[in-house]
Amino acid sequence: MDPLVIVSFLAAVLAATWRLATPFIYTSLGEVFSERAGVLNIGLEGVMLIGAFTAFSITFFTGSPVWGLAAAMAGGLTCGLLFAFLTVSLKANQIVVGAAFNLVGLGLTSFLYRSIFSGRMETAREYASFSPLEIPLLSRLPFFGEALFQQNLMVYATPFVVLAGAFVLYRTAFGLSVRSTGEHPRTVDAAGLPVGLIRYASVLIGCALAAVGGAYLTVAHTNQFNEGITSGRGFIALAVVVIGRWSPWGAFFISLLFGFFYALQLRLQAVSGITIPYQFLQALPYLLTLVVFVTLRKRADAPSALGVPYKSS
Amino acid sequence: MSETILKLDKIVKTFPGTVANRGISLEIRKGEIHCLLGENGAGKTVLMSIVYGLHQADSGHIFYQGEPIDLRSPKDAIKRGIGMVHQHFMLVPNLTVAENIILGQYPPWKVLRRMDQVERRIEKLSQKFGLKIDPKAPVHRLSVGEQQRVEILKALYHGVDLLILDEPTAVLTPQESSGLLRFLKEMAGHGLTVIFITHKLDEVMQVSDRVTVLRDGRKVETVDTSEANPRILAKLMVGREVFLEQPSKKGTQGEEVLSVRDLSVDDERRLPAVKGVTFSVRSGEIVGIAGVSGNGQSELALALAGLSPTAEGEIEFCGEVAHNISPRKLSRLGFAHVPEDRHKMGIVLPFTVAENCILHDFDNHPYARNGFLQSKTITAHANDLAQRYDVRLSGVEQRIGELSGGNQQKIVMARELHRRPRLLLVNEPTRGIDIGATEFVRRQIAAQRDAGAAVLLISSDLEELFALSDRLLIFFEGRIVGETPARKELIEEIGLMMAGKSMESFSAEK
Amino acid sequence: MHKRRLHNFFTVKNNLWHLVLISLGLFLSALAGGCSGGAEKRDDSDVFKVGLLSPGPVNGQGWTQIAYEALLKIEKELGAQISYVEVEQSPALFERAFRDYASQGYQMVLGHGFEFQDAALAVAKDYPDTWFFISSSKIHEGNVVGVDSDSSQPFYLMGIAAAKMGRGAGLIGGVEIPPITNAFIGFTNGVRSVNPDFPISTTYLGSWTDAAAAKEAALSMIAEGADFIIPDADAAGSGVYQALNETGPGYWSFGIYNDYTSQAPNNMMGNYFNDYGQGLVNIARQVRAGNFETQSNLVFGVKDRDVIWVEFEEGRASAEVLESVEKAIEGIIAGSINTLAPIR
Amino acid sequence: MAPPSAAVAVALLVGGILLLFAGYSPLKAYAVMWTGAFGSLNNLAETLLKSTPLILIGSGLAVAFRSGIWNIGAEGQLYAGAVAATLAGIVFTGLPAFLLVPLVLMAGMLSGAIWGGLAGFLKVRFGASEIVTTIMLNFLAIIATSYLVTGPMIEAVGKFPQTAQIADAARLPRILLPTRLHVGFLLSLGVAVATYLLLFKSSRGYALRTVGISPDAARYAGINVGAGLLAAMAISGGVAGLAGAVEVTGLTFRLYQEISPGYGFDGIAVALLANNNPIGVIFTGILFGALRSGSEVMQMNAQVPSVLVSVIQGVVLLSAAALGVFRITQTNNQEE
Repeated sequence: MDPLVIVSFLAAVLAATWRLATPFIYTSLGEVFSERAGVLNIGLEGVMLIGAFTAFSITFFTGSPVWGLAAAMAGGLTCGLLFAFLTVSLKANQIVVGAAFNLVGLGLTSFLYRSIFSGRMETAREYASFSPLEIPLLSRLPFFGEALFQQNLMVYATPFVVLAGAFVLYRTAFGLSVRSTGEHPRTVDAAGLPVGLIRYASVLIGCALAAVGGAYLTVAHTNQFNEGITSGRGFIALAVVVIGRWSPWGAFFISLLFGFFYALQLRLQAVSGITIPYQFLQALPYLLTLVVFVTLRKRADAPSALGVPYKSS
Repeated sequence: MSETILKLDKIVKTFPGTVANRGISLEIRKGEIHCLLGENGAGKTVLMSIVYGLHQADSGHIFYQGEPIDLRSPKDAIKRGIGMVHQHFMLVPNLTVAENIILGQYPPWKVLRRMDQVERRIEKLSQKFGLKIDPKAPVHRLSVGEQQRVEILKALYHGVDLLILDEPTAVLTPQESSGLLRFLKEMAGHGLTVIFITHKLDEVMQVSDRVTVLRDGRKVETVDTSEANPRILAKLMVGREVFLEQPSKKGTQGEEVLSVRDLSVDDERRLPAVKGVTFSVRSGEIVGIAGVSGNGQSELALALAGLSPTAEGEIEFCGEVAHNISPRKLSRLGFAHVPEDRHKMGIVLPFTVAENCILHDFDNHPYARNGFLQSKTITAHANDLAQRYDVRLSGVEQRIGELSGGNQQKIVMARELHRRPRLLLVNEPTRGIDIGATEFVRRQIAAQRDAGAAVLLISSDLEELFALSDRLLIFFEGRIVGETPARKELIEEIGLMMAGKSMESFSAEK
Repeated sequence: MHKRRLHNFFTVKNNLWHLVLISLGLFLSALAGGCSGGAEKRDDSDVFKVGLLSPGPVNGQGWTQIAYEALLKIEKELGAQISYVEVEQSPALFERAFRDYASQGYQMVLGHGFEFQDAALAVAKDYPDTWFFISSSKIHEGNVVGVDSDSSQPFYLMGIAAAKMGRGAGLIGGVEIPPITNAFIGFTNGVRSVNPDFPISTTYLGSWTDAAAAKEAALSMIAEGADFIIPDADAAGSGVYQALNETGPGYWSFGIYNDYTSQAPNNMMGNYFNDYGQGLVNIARQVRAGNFETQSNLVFGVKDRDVIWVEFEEGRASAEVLESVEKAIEGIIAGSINTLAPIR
Repeated sequence: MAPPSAAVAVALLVGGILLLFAGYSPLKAYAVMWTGAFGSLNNLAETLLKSTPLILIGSGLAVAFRSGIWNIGAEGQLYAGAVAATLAGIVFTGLPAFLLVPLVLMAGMLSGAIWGGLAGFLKVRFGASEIVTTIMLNFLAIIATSYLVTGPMIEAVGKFPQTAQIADAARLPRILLPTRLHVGFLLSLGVAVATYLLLFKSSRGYALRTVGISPDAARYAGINVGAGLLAAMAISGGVAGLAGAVEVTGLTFRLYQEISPGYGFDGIAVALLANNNPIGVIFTGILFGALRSGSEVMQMNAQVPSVLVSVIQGVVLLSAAALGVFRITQTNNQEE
């Protein structure tokens, strides 16, 4: 291939990478908090859907994607409250509750979408969203111009949100207590800190960010909702957390990697002359996850108390 | 004397199924070292956890420096200058010393901007009190003794007036222990009040100003240490005269049953834990392994039991090569093992007593036929064991988790001993059980020896080792640093060896 | 308390009894309602009833929606009693739904997709009085009749427009199945009839819902130089229109099955309408009258001008383009153009 | 206390509120749902047909969950089983039914066991979290199936993404004509009983349960923990694969891209709700089968969107969790 073609090919892939990575970034960053505090939420897909639907409907009725985003966060917080109540206060099994969240998330959003929007199909398609903000001059840079300086606000925000997340986790007293809670909750208890409350807070952060990740799909990346729009991204985010070693920046870069695969997959198909079945490209992120497990050959250093309810003695 | 710093008034605390504290009243004076003495299960730790805010009393009042206080969490206690060093350390292994020390110190929104300042302050503190520690080291890299230093530093960093220590010497050598006791005395001299939970009479005599004896959730008495002696205290603690002199030690020793040559074993982190030990055990003798816990005894036990691979060396059991063979095969050769932590390994808590009785034999005739469990046979077997070993239970279909620690241990002993083993490995057999069960368990161990079994006894309780063993091997950092007859008069030498002085250097010093 | 919760399979027996009790309770409580509910439905045997098996949400946009709209149209124009059921994408469940409708006396049941074919065949023998229509199928066996919209024809027309006006085309499909691949073959043939070297690239999303992926696929095609991007991916297809809307004028698409102009008002060259409903109304009218018969499967194409047509937006295509399109329509109807000719 | 029944009641209540909100009459909707699930012989048969894969998968998952391994991958294992069964059913057309049917079912079972065992292997050998790997293997199985039916295994005549039909001799006999109920349902009951006996009455099951509660105690008892985990994954995967084979041989007779509407995920709920007891799974499987089956009829006759059933199933799980049904399964570690 012509080198110029390859360069433009890569530039376009890079631009798509960041956009496609964004929902993973938000969702997995939140899950890092949740798991660092010892709570595994496999219901991310359901929470993302609820975020996506809430953002969509509120934006539709208010005309403001900012309100939509705020509402999605509120929806995420509500999910988090319920999740934490069940798994932290009632010490219910986290896998069960997560699985239930996925069922309810899909069922509830689909049911409500039909109940509320069934008569408004046509109009439902038009509403404002976060549109790309071009940064003057920089966006004209060759190669990286589009990738870095021609995105929407929610995409631009990701490194800053991750930075903030890493700061909170590693540089604040709260973060210290979160990291301790997932590892050795009894110590946290003995230090006079409320284990339950810390887990509540972490789960709330996790669900709020998952909802933001879902909202991104309906008010930033596209401006529409459809049933099951998250298309399995919540599950990918779970894998991202593991491969990213439970760290915010790890989650960020692994999200970008998965975003890259996703973009490459869509892109390679369009290039004539490449006849790999598209299913193979689709399978790449999942295969990669398995390969990572095999090649690291080391027990993933998951928080030791992950998934174990804490019972003060 | 001086003023009262802490006053407890009729503290009652119940847990589902048990009453831990039945109305305990107590006064602690400022600047004293006050021992809380009692058997396991007497309610010492629970009472102090209430003072530290970990538990809340069902009824009763706490007065601190004259004021009634309401402690809802350790935070309240820490704020008032009450600190506690727990028996099981409360440290987060993947955090650094400094991070562990400031955990819970600041409101959640506080930005931990200058960790180096915190670290410097810790360094200063550690120099001032002679508790050497690197504040930047992650806790999981520290030895047990160092971890305890971190715990004490944590309390000092918080600026405590009242320090509670829960059995702090359990993990220390006698020399380290006396160092700690000296340190506490010095601190008390500076005005620190210390509450010292223990069941070791020597320590009480050595360190305390006054001692309160608890039994069965009640206060028996508070006495000035100067007016007490160990015999009186033991009587108060147990409620009757105790004759700690144990069954006779006359075994007829026979052939070599276990022989270990140049054995090395790695721990879970793949670091060498046992480094080339050689010893043997004959039938009809009890060999005790002494040492501060964490010096390779656990890894040795696991390797002997076929539960972890050996790195180098040989184990021979009844003339057969026995390293890296399965627990199953060992068991068939006549090996029985009472593991260190029965909750982790010895029993399956949610299973019934009957199910626990067949842990090794679940697929052996007659408990299983054609792959199916024979519930009648199993029940009958369990009933038989429970009766013979005096286990208190409502029925063998009761879940074992509902039994007391002593009765759980009796089930483990019963299961291991009824097979008439040729070699019995017992690891911390009486840890955490009441004195009645302790006596029973010790008698059973001695009876095995008398019946001709070879017994290897690992214990961090020197009293127990003296009472049962014929000879002692002393472990330090994965090596056998000495072998002595199990005579109490040698405690000083043994102590020094437990601290790493080998026999040669020891005799050289002398 | 906690200890009592320890697991033990003996306690499970209690739970089993509860389950038995629930079942009994449900049974009793529903008996009354169930019976009366059933009774309402019996004496309406002369009502004309039409049922639909939809492979996805009826508001799914695109493919699933056209069947639902068809059903509504039949209700409105013929006064039929209608019903639909969204069977999950599991062929194992289809047969039951067909049987339920047929046994309730539905005269006409539409299975909206080729995947319903086996199930309909299995049921049809038992219900000779019911017509089973299968969308995008070529079957004709007794009372099971395939009904197909030949989307390759309108896509052929779009291909002509793209090749005459643009620099390159991109096609974004949901999943690689015959209705989609056929449409894309038609498009390619249309393009080739104008300019054999005109670049076309194709991407399948592997999803009918992932609008974000569709959008990215469209954006990358634009980056590659395509200026006509056409989706055939149901709900996910909206992502394509959005990509065009954001990219700005000069990039074109067509609405698929419906009017999608509002989603990218400046980028719609036109809309491909598929009034499948009208086609079905035509059939249903005959079924109701009892005189429906056919010698083969049914295929709607541009010959059925009230069913399938492409409408260009005012002033966006030149007269020359429109003329070529009209000519192509004539050719297709006359049979001189085979829109499904194999691509070399 | 009756947590499971209370959980169902709460779920129906929540569903009812949603129905009211959307302008339906809950009582009428539920009545229709009931009739749809049990109202006639055919409806009953359809309910049992839907319960069949759920009972199978649930029984297998009960074994896995009791053994302490979180197999979230039954969906993928079902696909793996369906693919292998279809292949066997297409290739070995010459065999008589009494040979072919067992062969096809075994093929499905083996394939599911391998797919599940793969996650078990990754767990035992590399310490890979089975929760993550089984989720990944789900996606891989579904994508691979999509590739197979659009590519190498596509039917010869048509161009539809489906395989050819399996041989007549490979099809499961029906047991309740004129309904479609086939012998697979009886098979599922048999598997439930067999897994119950395995778990609670056999020495192997004793070993597995010990592994599930306390791996250390299991090692101490001379049980090979890794082999136990691998076996548990292979058994649950094999049974899920069998479910896939039963779907193909009993109902669809060929492979499609989407052979399961999420039975593998419902199976998790079915197993957990039955407290991982395979006998209980028979009842919870029928409950969930009835919910699905009834909701379809509810949509047909009352035009209530059938997605409601997901909400009801989810809320059943949530309220069962809240009521403490699942705390019964505990491990040694959680005891202090």
